[in-house]
Amino acid sequence: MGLSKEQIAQRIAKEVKDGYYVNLGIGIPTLVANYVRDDISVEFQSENGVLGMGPFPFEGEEDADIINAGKQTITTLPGASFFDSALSFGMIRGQHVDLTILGAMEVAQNGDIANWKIPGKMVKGMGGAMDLVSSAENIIVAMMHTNRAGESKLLRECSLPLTGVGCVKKIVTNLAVLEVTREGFLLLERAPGVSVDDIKAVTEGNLLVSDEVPEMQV
Amino acid sequence: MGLSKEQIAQRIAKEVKDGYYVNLGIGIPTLVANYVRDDISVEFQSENGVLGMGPFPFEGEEDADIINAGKQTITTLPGASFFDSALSFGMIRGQHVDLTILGAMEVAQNGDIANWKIPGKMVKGMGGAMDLVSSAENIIVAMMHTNRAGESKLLRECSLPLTGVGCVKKIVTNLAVLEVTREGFLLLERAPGVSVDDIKAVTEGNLLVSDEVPEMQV
Amino acid sequence: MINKKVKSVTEAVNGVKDGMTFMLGGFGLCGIPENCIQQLVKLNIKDLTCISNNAGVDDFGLGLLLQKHQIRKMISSYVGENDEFERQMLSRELDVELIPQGTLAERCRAAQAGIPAFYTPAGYGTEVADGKETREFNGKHYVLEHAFKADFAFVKAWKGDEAGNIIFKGTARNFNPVMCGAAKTTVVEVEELVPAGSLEPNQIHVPGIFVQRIFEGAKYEKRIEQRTVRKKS
Amino acid sequence: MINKKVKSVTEAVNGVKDGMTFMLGGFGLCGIPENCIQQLVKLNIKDLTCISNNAGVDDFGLGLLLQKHQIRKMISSYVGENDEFERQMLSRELDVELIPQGTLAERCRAAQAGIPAFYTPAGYGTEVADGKETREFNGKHYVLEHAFKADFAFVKAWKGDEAGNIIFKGTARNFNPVMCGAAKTTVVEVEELVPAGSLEPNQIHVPGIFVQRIFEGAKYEKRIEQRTVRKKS
Repeated sequence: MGLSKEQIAQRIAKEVKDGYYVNLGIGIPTLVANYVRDDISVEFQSENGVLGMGPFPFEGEEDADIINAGKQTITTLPGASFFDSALSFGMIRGQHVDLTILGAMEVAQNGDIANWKIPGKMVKGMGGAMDLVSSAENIIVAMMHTNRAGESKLLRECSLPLTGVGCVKKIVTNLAVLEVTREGFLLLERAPGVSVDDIKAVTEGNLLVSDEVPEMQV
Repeated sequence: MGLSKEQIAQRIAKEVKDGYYVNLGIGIPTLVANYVRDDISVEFQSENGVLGMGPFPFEGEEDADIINAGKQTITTLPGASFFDSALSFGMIRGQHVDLTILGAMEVAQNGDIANWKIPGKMVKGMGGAMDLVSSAENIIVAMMHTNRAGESKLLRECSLPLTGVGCVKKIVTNLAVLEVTREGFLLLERAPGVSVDDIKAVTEGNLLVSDEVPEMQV
Repeated sequence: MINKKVKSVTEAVNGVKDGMTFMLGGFGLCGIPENCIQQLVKLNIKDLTCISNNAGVDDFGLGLLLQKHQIRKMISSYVGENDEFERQMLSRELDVELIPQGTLAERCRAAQAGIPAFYTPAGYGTEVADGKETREFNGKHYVLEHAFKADFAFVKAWKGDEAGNIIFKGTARNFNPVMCGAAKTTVVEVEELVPAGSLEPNQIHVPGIFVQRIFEGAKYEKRIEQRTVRKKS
Repeated sequence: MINKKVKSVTEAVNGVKDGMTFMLGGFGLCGIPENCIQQLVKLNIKDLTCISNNAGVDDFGLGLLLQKHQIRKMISSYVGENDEFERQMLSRELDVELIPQGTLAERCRAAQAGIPAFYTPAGYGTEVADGKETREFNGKHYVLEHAFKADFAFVKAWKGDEAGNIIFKGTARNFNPVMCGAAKTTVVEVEELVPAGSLEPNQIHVPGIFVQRIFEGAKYEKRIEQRTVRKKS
């Protein structure tokens, strides 16, 4: 039901504005780059030390020394630059990156996010996620509305260890676009063919619904 | 009486060892570069952002963009590098510079130094001196033994506002070479023709004198 | 590529107001934003707080702003070589805060990098530490220092591209890189502005993300304070 | 010029001992000190603490040290892509401290720059901040983090000169520059070692003062972890 991962990325791409520097997390967020309007100027930052990332290289042109934070071979566009990890996180911590898009296991209605650790399971680490969520003024979470067990990932309180507190501003799931407000998740848009009741049914956290909730344009 | 400024510099030059990175303050310390043995490898750092300074440029070859911390036009040697002020003071604070040579108005027998401010007079500022003296493990002060009024500059306690506390290791004046020890100024060498009594007479701080104090070789 | 190019110095300093705090790059007269300073003089804005390692000389650099009494407070490490500065300071027309040079650089860098505060040994046991928190780490004493806050940073670079990427030459680099992104708006003037893609991505000293406006400055004087030379023998 | 060149990797890692703490540059397998790692494997020193953003893969990078159980503790931000690592971690043979990537970088930089401690927002309100001092600045919460201490830093650069000056290529730069001078001894391996004076002084990424030993490494494999390409259309 609802959007595909590509469609989630497509919807999030609309949040990317002219002049934005954007950090994309691994997974759905990486796909966002494919859908950004080409009449606006945007630069993608990867925390391992590159600004101005372009598309993947053509076969045979990949360079082991030029990768993104997902360790994928990449290319750069005119105006790109390389830098060290301290400067890279200076960009992030210093709020020079305008928008951070990342995945999550859970988001709480106060904006808390959990996306790095499941107790009892192998923990791979937080990478740059804690720096990103504690610093960015504009954070969008891209995720499925429910986990594999069908349980809501939009909660009153996160049950998993936190990545950051009160930081998420917006969430785009396969079912809905939601804003984190003081009173809870404000439902902004429904995925095509998805009803408000469908969304209510899988949203554990407080859901604020206005009289009319428009359908997403994707 | 005693050494000229050039001779003080010459004596200090003997403290510069093979493989040292050295920061030279303005005044007598600047002259030290002229007297370092040419069979050892030494690099001079200037805190405004250059490592590997060479001699002054030939007439007509000076470059407004290449100066030292005294704002003098300089040249660089093979292996030189330029960097920003944060990295430069990272070198200093991180104790990567092996030796700091600077002037002083007063030195106390516990190693305190005052060299930046005379209350009531125009204060020009400490520049990089406070960073240098609080960080360097090896600090040599180059100065005249007395001030213009003939008063000792080697004191029990500094009377002027401090630049740093307990940091000076060695002092070379026109009259003597002294080491700062727990008990006071240990007289290591006398300037040619200067007696121990001459030095005692103008040293207000506690002076430790062994049976035989050799004459400086300059 | 996000284009940061502005057409003129007028556009570059747009938004400056009385009472603002500015950062200005340069060490002595080396690497100072000559064009921006001249424009600030022209605009005659007042009550400025200037964070700059030095204060120029009587007739150049920040000295030009001092002459017109535009500066209310200087935050610097060394302010010699300027008679008018001395006069205003002694007559208390001008407020002066002297801080260690490394602390000045690191407080800029902290502002750039989102570090609100850090510990440094500089100034411990001196009047610079008066009223500040001190703390011992591994048997050594340190002073807590905070990131600067500023409205504009005026920076001078050698070359830059339209994406705001910049490169410095020699010791004209000094405080300029650490001031980029350390203020709400960073304005960079360069001797040569080139199209994006002209600079080698590995050699960029400051990426354009830290820069809001960039322009090619005119008529650089690049005055030398202490011309020191030796004779060819 | 102070010459930092050593003849071989053997000489370069001279002094490494059981129980030491090492910093190792690289992000994933990009920009890792391949030659030094192989030498550490060969020397079979044990009980190592390794500060490195990642832990290699099973048969390359730090994975080689893990295979031989040489590492007692890893301090990293992300340790996926390594089955042996997972096995040792779950069986508690290996101690793992996970810290935010930006904090890892800044703790290296702090060690390099003589900053004993600094405040960062990363990890506030999470288990990363457990037992650490937290503090509010301007209404935002921060965690106090300390400079690392390490015995050796192993760094991989692209080009270097005999004075120890180094230059990096692409994203192989990553943690390498901030680890230089952050340990008691910094060892740099480069793909190409040139005489002092061959590198442009304005383009040096890390000045030789932060480097104790430099050598030209052999047979770089530079393995790609995620070869991602598109077809020419």
